[in-house]
Amino acid sequence: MSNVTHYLPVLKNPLLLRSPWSRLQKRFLGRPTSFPDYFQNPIFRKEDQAKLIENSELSKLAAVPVRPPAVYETSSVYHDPLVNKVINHVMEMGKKKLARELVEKAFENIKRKQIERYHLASSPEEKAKIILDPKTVLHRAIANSKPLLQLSPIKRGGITYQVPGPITEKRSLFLAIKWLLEATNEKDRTIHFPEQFARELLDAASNTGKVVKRKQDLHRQCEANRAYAHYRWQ
Amino acid sequence: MISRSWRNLCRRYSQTVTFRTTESSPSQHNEKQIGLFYSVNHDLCKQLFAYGGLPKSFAKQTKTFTETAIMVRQPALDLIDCIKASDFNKPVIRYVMYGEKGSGKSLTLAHLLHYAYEEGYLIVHVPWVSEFLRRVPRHKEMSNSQTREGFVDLPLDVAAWLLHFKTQNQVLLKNTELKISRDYVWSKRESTVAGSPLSQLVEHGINRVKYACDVLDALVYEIKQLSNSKQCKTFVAIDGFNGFFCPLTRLHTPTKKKVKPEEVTLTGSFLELAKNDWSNGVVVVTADQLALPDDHQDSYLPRYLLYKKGFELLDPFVPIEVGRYTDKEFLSCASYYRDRLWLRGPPEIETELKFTSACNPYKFMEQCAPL
Amino acid sequence: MSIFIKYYKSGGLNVAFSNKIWRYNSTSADMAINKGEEEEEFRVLDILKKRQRQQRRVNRRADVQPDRADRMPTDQNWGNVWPGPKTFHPSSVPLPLRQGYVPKGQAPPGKKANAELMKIPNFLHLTPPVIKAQCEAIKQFCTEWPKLLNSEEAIENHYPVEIITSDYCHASPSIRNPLARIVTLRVKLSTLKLDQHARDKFIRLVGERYDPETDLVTITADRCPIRKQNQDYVNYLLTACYHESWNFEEWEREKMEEDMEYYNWDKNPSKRSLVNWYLKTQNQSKELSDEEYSNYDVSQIPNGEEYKVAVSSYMNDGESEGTVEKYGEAVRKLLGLPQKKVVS
Amino acid sequence: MNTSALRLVQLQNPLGNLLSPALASQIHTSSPLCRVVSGKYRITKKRDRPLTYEMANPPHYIAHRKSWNSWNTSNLKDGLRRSETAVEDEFIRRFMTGTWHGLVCSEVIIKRQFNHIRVAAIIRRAVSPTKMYFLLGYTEELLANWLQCPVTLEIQTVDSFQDVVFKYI
Repeated sequence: MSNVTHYLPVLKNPLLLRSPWSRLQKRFLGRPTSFPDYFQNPIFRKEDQAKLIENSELSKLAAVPVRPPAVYETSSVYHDPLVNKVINHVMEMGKKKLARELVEKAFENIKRKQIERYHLASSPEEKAKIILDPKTVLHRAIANSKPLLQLSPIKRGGITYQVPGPITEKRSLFLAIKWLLEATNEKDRTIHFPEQFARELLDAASNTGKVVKRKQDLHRQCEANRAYAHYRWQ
Repeated sequence: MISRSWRNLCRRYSQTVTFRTTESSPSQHNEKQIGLFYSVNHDLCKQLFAYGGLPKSFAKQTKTFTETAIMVRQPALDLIDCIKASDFNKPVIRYVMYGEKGSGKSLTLAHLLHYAYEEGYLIVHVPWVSEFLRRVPRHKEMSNSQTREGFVDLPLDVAAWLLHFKTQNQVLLKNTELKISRDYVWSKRESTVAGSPLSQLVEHGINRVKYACDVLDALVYEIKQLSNSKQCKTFVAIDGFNGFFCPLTRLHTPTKKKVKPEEVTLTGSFLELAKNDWSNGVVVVTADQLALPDDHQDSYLPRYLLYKKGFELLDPFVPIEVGRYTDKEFLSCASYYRDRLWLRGPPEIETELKFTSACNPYKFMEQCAPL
Repeated sequence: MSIFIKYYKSGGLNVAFSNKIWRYNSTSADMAINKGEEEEEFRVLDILKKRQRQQRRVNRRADVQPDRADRMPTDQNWGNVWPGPKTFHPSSVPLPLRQGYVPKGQAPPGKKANAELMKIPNFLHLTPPVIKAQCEAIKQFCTEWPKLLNSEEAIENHYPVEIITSDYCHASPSIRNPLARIVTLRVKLSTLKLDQHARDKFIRLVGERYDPETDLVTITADRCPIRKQNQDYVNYLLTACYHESWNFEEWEREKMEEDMEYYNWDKNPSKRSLVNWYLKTQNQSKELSDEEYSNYDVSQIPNGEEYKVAVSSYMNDGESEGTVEKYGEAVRKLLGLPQKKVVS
Repeated sequence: MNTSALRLVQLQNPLGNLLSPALASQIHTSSPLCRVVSGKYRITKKRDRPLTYEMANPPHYIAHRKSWNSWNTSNLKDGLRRSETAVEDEFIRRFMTGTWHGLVCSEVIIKRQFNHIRVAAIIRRAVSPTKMYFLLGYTEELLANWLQCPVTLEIQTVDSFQDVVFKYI
């Protein structure tokens, strides 16, 4: 029951409007849904709805047909689009419940570790430095492991060059999460996923660890291959 | 920065509600302290619950929270009132605690154990019956009983339990007034003479694991005798008592025959304690859905969980329901969690958690974990 | 046939040929030939031998009667015209009926030569005046409805046994539908006026035919070929069960506690433990036999009666939060403990 | 041809159910359904094919634009004597068309109530009334004898086939 209750329909806000929502929130559907194209995505966050009411755009959208929100799109207080994204990345074979449990376990581990560290810290300054919120840890970890450049293979004169180039925001987010999960899965069989994931997140949040090193390696190689950069347009 | 200001916010928020009481002696608790947390002394905790007694998830929390704090709740106070009002010359009164999964039966029992310790009871505490009967590690020590035909001994488990008994009652057992009334001959060389202290009997059980189960039988008999003769008063607490009445245990004899609970010697000994043919004592047991196989967990009410056998054994007993949190308790618990940094975020989160956890203490704790 | 006649008329040359064929032809053609021979007319040479289109003789019968429907008087007795069930016939029904699906704007086919009207079952023989007349005719065989049986309750009171049979819409060479032989008997158990033992035995005898929720006993029989036989059999079964349930057999004394259909506190270990407890509080210790236990007077134990009621309701009404609470209250009173405080 | 092929196969392999799947799938022992063409008529070039109302409405219009030709309780759920009724009806139809040779202008309608069989049809007045009366009695008598239940013939007469024609296609 405890797992289902997060997404109780009562929490879903019935006020469904068109969403000017961030990239994370958008639903990319691989196949056509049962709703026609002109159906808008729902606006389910109270903040957004309040903003709409403030800008008095509500009446404009009142007559527009809207899709129903998905189960994970709730107006719950602890809703976080990035966490949802990570859960979806962790998920295998559509076992979302399991994926969510794993990520939540990882959060719990982070929290326990940080609280322990907090109690060990002697001075108030040190205590203030410790991030206790696991979601903040996750946000920082992902921000720290996002690459700024990427290498793309381009064939010129029969030789494939690794050419550095800019990276889109979406791809860098994808790579960050992917690397975090890959780093987590390089573990002994005896260590459980949540434990290792917590460790990796904490490492990345403090700008150390495997993932950050991988990012820096990429940056370094981009720097080294700077000479090939013109192949991108020639 | 954000987290710091949040924390300050949380601090400020938590200060508005009192959630702690400085009264750390359970015998002094009264209605005013309902819903408040009191912390148990660390050493005492170690003495009482070193070998079990606190649920695992709660023990983990105590480590994270760096303290053992138990909420004063209505059922425990009710039980303490009843104990205070009861006549100790009459046969012992049996109390059965029941409630949904995760509603805090074991913690209420822990609270009562603390009370019993303070009041100087001799504590006979079984942390979790299914630990004996239903939890089967790879090498479970089992042997056929030497003294009783067709019965099964669990010598290691019983020895571990005797150690638990010894640590819980280490103060009382030093008292040499507690003497045994009968001669016990274990083998040609070993025997315990009448008049030797009770602690010697327990020691014997721990050192000579082979005789642990027989020692347990003897111990139960002696405790009854001592209580009847007013030498000590006894507090029997058995968690997951209905585990003794399930149709089958998970144990197998070497011939692959499934063992029934009544074929295990320690069952007989503990059931003997739950009878009301002795006086000057208190028996508190819990009926828990988790102690039974999955197919018999439809209701949390005592008659269903105890089966007919258990009901007839305990009848007349006093049923005591351990329910979900009331509003006040929930609020105080949430403030406590905020104080212990276990819960953070805007205050609306509590209304949501209250709804999603349905005020179930265990679920509330679980749902706070990833926040 | 007519072709050959035509040839002759136009040509008349090939008489021999014609004669040959006449043998197969009717006498009327023969007459025409004779006639032609008498009045010889001017013969036109028809080179192309253009065929003369001649109307084929329509075999219209002169004796077809005019439609009967047109000649019916308006004040006739319809019941006599159409006395029983019959397939629709347009000449008997003086109504401008039409039946059939046609594209928009057209009129549906009329009643004559309309197979659709013949297919559908009609109720022309059951017009209201006819029904009324028939009811009048049957009335002499009916008796009056008893005045006292004016309500469902009264009927149930005087005729508790209900016999249920079914008739079926049926068509086959045999007029008996095999399902129509099944007879069901229903009776409320409370109307049989059984005592406790007989009631218990009756329920055990009828087994699952008794529904405790509605208190109905339902006996169904289909083993005989005729309904009447089945009905007799059902009545026999009810009678036999009724009388058998009043008999007390010797082996019924062996009934165990587990066989009881309700919780009898006096015979249960609960009472024994209560009595034991009471004796112990009085510092008496004596062994009682089973008889003494069950006959022990509970009223001398303070609050014992209340405890008895609580336990019985706990067991008989099923376990619920309410019954557990009541039980708890009773036990606390019995043991002299303070009642549970209501949490504010 | 179907049956002979089947017999051939059965001779080779006395157990019918042991046919090889490829062979078994090619042998029909029942008549084909022909859902697309059965009960439907093609339009002629000259638009002169006469259709009665019954023929003008294809089978899927039964119970919508036209009703059934056999009325009995065997077709209902849990009806008795399904196959017998169907075979008897077919027999009655064939007997009627054969006995009233070239005279039956519509389908033969068979209605059964209890053990009573009503046979209705539209008949051309091409024979003398005397013959018709004879045929009527003859049909009723023989059918009643064979089917062992009262049979009533309820006929309507028309002048010619033209009277029952609904349209030309």
